[in-house]
Amino acid sequence: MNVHDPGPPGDSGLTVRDLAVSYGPVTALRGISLEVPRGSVVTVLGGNGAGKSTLLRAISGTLRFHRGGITAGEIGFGRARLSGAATSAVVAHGVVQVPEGRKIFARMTVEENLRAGALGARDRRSASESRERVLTLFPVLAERARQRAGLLSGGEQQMLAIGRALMARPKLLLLDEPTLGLAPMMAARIADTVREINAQGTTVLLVEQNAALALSLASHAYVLEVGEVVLSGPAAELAESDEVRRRYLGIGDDRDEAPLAGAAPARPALSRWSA
Amino acid sequence: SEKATGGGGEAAASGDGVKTGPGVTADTISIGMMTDLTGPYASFGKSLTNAQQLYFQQVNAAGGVCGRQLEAVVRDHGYDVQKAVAAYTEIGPKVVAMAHVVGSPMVNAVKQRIEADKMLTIPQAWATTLLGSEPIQVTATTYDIDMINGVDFLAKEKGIKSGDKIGHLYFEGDYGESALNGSKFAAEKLGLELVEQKIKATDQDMTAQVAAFKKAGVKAVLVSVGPRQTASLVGVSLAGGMDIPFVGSNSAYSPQLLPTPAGPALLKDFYYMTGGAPIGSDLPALKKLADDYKAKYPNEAIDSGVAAGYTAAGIVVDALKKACESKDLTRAGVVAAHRSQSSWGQEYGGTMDFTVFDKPASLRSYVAKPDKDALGGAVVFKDASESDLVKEYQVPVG
Amino acid sequence: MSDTYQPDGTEDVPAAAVPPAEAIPALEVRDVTVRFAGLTALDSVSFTVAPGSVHAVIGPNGAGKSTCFNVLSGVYRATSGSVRFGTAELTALPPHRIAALGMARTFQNIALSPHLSVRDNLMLGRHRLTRAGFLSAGLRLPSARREAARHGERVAEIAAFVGLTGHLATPVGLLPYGVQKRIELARALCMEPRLLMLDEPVAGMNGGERREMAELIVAVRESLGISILLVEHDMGMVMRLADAVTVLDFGKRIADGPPELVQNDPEVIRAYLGATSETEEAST
Amino acid sequence: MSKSTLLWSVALAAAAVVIPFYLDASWLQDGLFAMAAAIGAIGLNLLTGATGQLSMGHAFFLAVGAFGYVYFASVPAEGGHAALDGLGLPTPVAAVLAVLLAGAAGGLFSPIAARLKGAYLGIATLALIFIGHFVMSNATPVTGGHNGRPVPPLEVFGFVFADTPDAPLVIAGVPFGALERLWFLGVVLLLGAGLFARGVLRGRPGRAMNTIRDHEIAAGVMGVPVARYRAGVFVLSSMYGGLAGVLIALVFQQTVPDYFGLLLALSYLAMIIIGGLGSVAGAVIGAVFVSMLPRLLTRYSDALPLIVQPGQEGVGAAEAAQILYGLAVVVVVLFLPGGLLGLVTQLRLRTGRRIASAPAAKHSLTPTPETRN
Amino acid sequence: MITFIELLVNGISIGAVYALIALGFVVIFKATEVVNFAHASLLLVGGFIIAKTHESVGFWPALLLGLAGAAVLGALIEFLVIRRANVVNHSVLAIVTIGVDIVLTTELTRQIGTEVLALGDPWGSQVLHLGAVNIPLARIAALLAASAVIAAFLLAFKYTNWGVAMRATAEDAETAALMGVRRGRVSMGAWAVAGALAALAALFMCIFPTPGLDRTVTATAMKAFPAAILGGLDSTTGALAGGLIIGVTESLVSGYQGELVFLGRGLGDVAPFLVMIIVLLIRPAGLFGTRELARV
Ligand SMILES: Nc1ncnc2c1ncn2[C@@H]1O[C@H](COP(=O)(O)OP(=O)(O)OP(=O)(O)O)[C@@H](O)[C@H]1O
Ligand SMILES: Nc1ncnc2c1ncn2[C@@H]1O[C@H](COP(=O)(O)OP(=O)(O)OP(=O)(O)O)[C@@H](O)[C@H]1O
Ligand SMILES: [Mg+2]
Ligand SMILES: [Mg+2]
Repeated sequence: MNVHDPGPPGDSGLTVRDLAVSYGPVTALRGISLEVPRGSVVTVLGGNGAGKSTLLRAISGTLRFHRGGITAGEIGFGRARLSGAATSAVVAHGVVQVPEGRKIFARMTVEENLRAGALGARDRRSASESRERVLTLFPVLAERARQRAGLLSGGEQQMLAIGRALMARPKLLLLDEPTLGLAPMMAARIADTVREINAQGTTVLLVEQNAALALSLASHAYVLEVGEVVLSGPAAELAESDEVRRRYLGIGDDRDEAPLAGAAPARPALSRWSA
Repeated sequence: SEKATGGGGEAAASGDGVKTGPGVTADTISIGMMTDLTGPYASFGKSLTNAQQLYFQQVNAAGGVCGRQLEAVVRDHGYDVQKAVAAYTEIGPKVVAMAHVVGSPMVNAVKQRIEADKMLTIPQAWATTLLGSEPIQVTATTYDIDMINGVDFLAKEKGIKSGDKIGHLYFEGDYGESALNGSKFAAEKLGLELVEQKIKATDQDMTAQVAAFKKAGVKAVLVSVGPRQTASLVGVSLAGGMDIPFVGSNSAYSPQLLPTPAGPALLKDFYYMTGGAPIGSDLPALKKLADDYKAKYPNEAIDSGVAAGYTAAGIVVDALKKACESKDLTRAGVVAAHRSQSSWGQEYGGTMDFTVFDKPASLRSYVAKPDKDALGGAVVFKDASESDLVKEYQVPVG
Repeated sequence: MSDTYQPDGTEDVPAAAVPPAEAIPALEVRDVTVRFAGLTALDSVSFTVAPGSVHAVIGPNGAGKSTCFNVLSGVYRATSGSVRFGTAELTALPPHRIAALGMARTFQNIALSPHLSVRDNLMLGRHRLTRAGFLSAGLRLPSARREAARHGERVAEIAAFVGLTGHLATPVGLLPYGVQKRIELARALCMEPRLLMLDEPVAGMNGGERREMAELIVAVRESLGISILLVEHDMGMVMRLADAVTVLDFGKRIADGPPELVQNDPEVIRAYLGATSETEEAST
Repeated sequence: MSKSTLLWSVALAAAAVVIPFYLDASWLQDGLFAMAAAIGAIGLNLLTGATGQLSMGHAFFLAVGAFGYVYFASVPAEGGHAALDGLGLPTPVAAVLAVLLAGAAGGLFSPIAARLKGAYLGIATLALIFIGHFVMSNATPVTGGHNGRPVPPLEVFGFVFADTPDAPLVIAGVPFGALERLWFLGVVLLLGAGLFARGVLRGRPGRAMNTIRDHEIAAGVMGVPVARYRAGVFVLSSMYGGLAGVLIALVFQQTVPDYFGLLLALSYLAMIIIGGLGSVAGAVIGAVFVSMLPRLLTRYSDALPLIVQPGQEGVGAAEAAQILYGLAVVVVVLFLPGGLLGLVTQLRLRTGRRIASAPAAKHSLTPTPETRN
Repeated sequence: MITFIELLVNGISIGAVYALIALGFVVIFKATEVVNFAHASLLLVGGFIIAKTHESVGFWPALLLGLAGAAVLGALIEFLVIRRANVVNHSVLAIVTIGVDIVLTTELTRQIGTEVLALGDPWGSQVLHLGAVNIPLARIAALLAASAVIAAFLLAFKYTNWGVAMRATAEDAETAALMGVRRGRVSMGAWAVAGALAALAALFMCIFPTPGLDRTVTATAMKAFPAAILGGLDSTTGALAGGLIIGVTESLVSGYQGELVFLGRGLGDVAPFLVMIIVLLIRPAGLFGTRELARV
């Protein structure tokens, strides 16, 4: 498998070319190129700190909130240039992100959170329609409509975050770990949702720790490591690679067969504390 | 270091045989002013400073005092006690006297040091708490004297009689409380009932106070607050149909109020008591001052600070001149010279006795009345006089 | 995959690693109900955590798992019911008194002090075991210094155990999420707990990282023999680690028992696991 | 690191000792005000910076300390309007009692402090200023009313911290008056207060306080009795305020209720923010900056262009000082997120060895942690 | 009884002015979570512009100019200062506004100098006599204006997305940006609106029964703090309720000062704060404020 080389920038989807990002002195991404063709689901895998969220921030233009910035490269979506654009402009182009860690507006009610999601919608008329859709997808949000969002359970907050993004009817949906903290059934529901909205024409860029789920959804996958793309290719192919199986799926390693306990000889045993 | 060699703290005799101390060199005499140029009394402070600088300039033009030129050292304290203390520490060692200090809290904060330094100081405040200190000279009357004379004026000319109620609106603090002392005394003597209302400098709207006075059914109101509050009080009273006379302390009025909507109400039945003649009076000295002031500061308004500052500068300079005669320009010498004068200031419309310092220098108050066309916005309504009541009054000291 | 957490014969039998039972009391949750305005988050829930066991609480999102933890740690007050840890009744106690009994927990959403170094965050875990007050700390009395040194050593030991040695001086806020999750665990361990409550310890981790965390939890139980109460959506991990599982749904207990039984309970499959194929896919 | 710290401390100590021999009284007085402010600011930083409880009423506790000392130390006297009460205690005892009294006042308020948060707590503490002012102006026998009352000089084992014209103290040719003597007292108090606060912050209580600020619930769950700690810190911080008040009273030689107003309270907040939240050094730097800047500007106004002499049209020195002070506050907060202390640390890092962990210092005060909530 | 009614009415009408100021605090707090200490200087600017222009252009155009001028100043403060302050801690921002206030107030008071400026309002010192109760016309105007403005805000917050955008930005600027909210616009808008509110409040503060605009006006802004807090810093209704409570308390306490003398003189000034503390003890987020709730 070779490093994916995106073709000439088309006006069909998201193109990232030679992107470099740094947070002050810390360089988080170097020379990243990737492409999300219109109508596809593409996933980005990578360990903690690989730069996945940074990539999404660069696309959405929220790096400045973290004292970071793009130092080189271009991001384009269709005919629009996203690099350098303000976040609101990016949203206006139909690129909407579900940020990492939910980031729901804790002090506002569930209902108001959904309203906030519709603020960037290009089409106000469809707001109630979107609302219907979101509430069918996550009925619990309808039950809790008047509750302060910060009081929702972890998983409920995650649903709210996704629902809120859907309110804007995005062309390109950026999902940063959408299944974090979700129960298996709910994770599966999210997967179905992604498939469904993708089928309805929304392009999806998915960052996920649950590599199995991500690879099952995506047509194409990129693997990031320490700020660089180390692997890319069709999702099915990557799912078969040893490297991915071992590192991101947690399987396929001989260590897996060894009993869990005592399997880490490097770990010193912890003595009991006696006061 | 300069400090180790003792920067001119001790008294010494200079070439001309005059004993000198801090603030006096062979050719200059430095005089301090601790004023308010940025705080609530900024306009007053500015007039004071201007007038005193004018006076010094005139003296210098005439050859100075004791062969020395006068030099003003001005510090703004913005009506902040800490800044005043700091300012005193800074300029205190460099001057021979303080031609004016705005604010009785400020004077009080450095009172002990003024006494230790024997620094002749003219406060621009007339609270009785400032009496009783040898180097501190309160000019003319104190607020309580004014109020007693004011009540007397009400009784004599405005038909207030025994059994009536009169109100007194006053600021918390020295000013208001000194004045209240006087009104209480006078009310008791005349068998009046006093209705007190205490407010703060930050209060702006006197509607509630007027309601309270109205409820009590007062026949007149004494006013020892700031000009804004006076305007509100008088305006609201009149608008509410409470058409009664008002008598204020000298700090309660400012000509700046006349163009405001409260102007007509002030012109109607408001008077204020003052120990020093208002600058709009006919005294030649004050007329000349007004002309000189206008010539030097053409853009500045003329208010009560001009006459007050000029007079105070005169007191200091005369003390210096007297001290020079006895060849002792040390601070103690200046204070002693000052305290030797028993009748000062006829040309400014009142005589002050400086030989005692536990009593006001004068017991006579003018009754002034706002006037749109007069210089300084007020004319003399009734010449300075000392009421019989005042004679029985024992001024509280310190 | 019932007993895979057992070391296979190379070690002592686990029973020997478990301390004398009287030191670690059982945790008994009896008929605990928690109501918020218009919502019953826990509805008469009961279960018992046997001394020295790993007990998992699972259930769909919003089932009341974290609420249950919050009641156990004193953050929420139960509307009714009782929680006993040994002889102590917990429902009326404030959090710090519960902590003093040796109950430690981690948080679903990381709750560390981002400005403080890892070491200071861990030292906070020693709060209940140390005594220095304003006076002795301010005056740097010898007793305070001795105490700090002694507990500092133990913190270093725990940090080494959890694999944080290199990070001790770094402010927590600058470390990646996975490391922060481990700091949470280490901080709880620093309380020398008798019962350790872990709320979704591997959320947001990838396969490799999950396995490491699982190993860590097993090692804790091996080394210290304490009871562990675990909330987790990763069923693979729950099945491997837990001795017993309680399943909540809409605040009600719908199943309770050994993992293999619970896993096949139709009610649990309906409410939580869904079709087996999907479970497999989502949580391998 | 420790070597440079040592050098710094020696240099500072030397400076502290020689200063009274060279600078004149007004500089010493400014310096003493700055020291008192620093003590108060350290206390406020414990509360607001380290524990996250916003207080806009710190000046109230200064007032309690100042008036407490005067009341405890004065002998009853007949004044003009009203008799002044006093206990006539030995002055060191009075000083200690005054500090304790301020602590007790803080203890009385701490039930409110424990219930409120953020801006609400801030404005509630603001009420202390107004209520305090009301009480001080009305309790004339204790406070002397509006004019305040004179402060008896401190006397420790027969050594008086006052001007003694009858028995002047001259050291190395320099007459040692009240300010010179108080200078050394101030240095000792500030040093003690600073070291104590540093011990608290770096020790067990400091960690608990920081965690209460960052995550109150977590703190409780980790075994910290949150309410008790909050109250404790409030009391401690009030005692710092009280100590600062005593020192200010001794320097003033007269305490006046008006001084302990809103402006003073807000300037303490400005000090800790300008200096750097949460640390002792930050509080000290901020206190020196805020209390010295206006004085310096007024004093050297002649040297500044665009400023006119008193009594002329235009921007006067005091106004310019005010404006520059306001601008300084804005600029520091905008451009130095870590406060002046952050700047100092950065400069130290830049001039010293370029350590790889440089960003740590940058982030130390305003981190944007990747917390997932 | 007459006195009581008169005091009550007076309190309500002063309360309306406080409510307008408090509403300014609320708007800014909602949009940026900043307690705005620079509000006093906005008041001063608004009043100053009206005072300086009414003679040449007439009162109503002058009022418009004042509203616009204060709005522009508010927007400028947001643009030049608040937006650029990259801080997490909102009390730090409050300090920045103190700095801004010092700069502006110093310069403005210098401009105003020693004068007391009239605002040229059409109500003058007219008084409405309702039986034995007298109410200045200006105060009735204040009450009407405050009610209208506050009602408008209630509706705006409820039925437009403005309020949602504002609160979202205040809570988490980054995420709000991800919703397509133009952060600059929202908070700048809020500051501009607050400026206009301040100018309106300044008008009613500086006309009859008070003599006019001068440098001491800023002190009155302080009294709106307890009003805003007592009502709840993020509540429009709260601003109205808080303003009225403070106004009535102050009026009654000063009016009955004679009867309350045993409590000490000058109670009128502290009473608002006492009331505020009592309310906060019972409701730590004010009467209508959103309670801070946290869960783990
Ligand atoms: N605000 C910041 N300041 C400095 N460095 C940062 C900042 N945010 C992220 N980084 C660094 O950038 C790198 C990439 O971080 P990023 O958050 O993009 O990783 P990630 O792949 O999303 O990880 P995770 O799986 O934990 O979410 C990391 O080394 C991280 O430490
Ligand atoms: N303080 C509170 N006020 C109101 N409702 C609450 C509060 N805390 C929790 N809830 C509600 O109680 C229910 C249970 O929440 P809990 O956090 O216990 O769920 P959970 O089982 O941990 O879910 P998840 O797996 O998603 O974390 C949720 O519906 C939540 O909205
Ligand atoms: Mg990430
Ligand atoms: Mg949970």
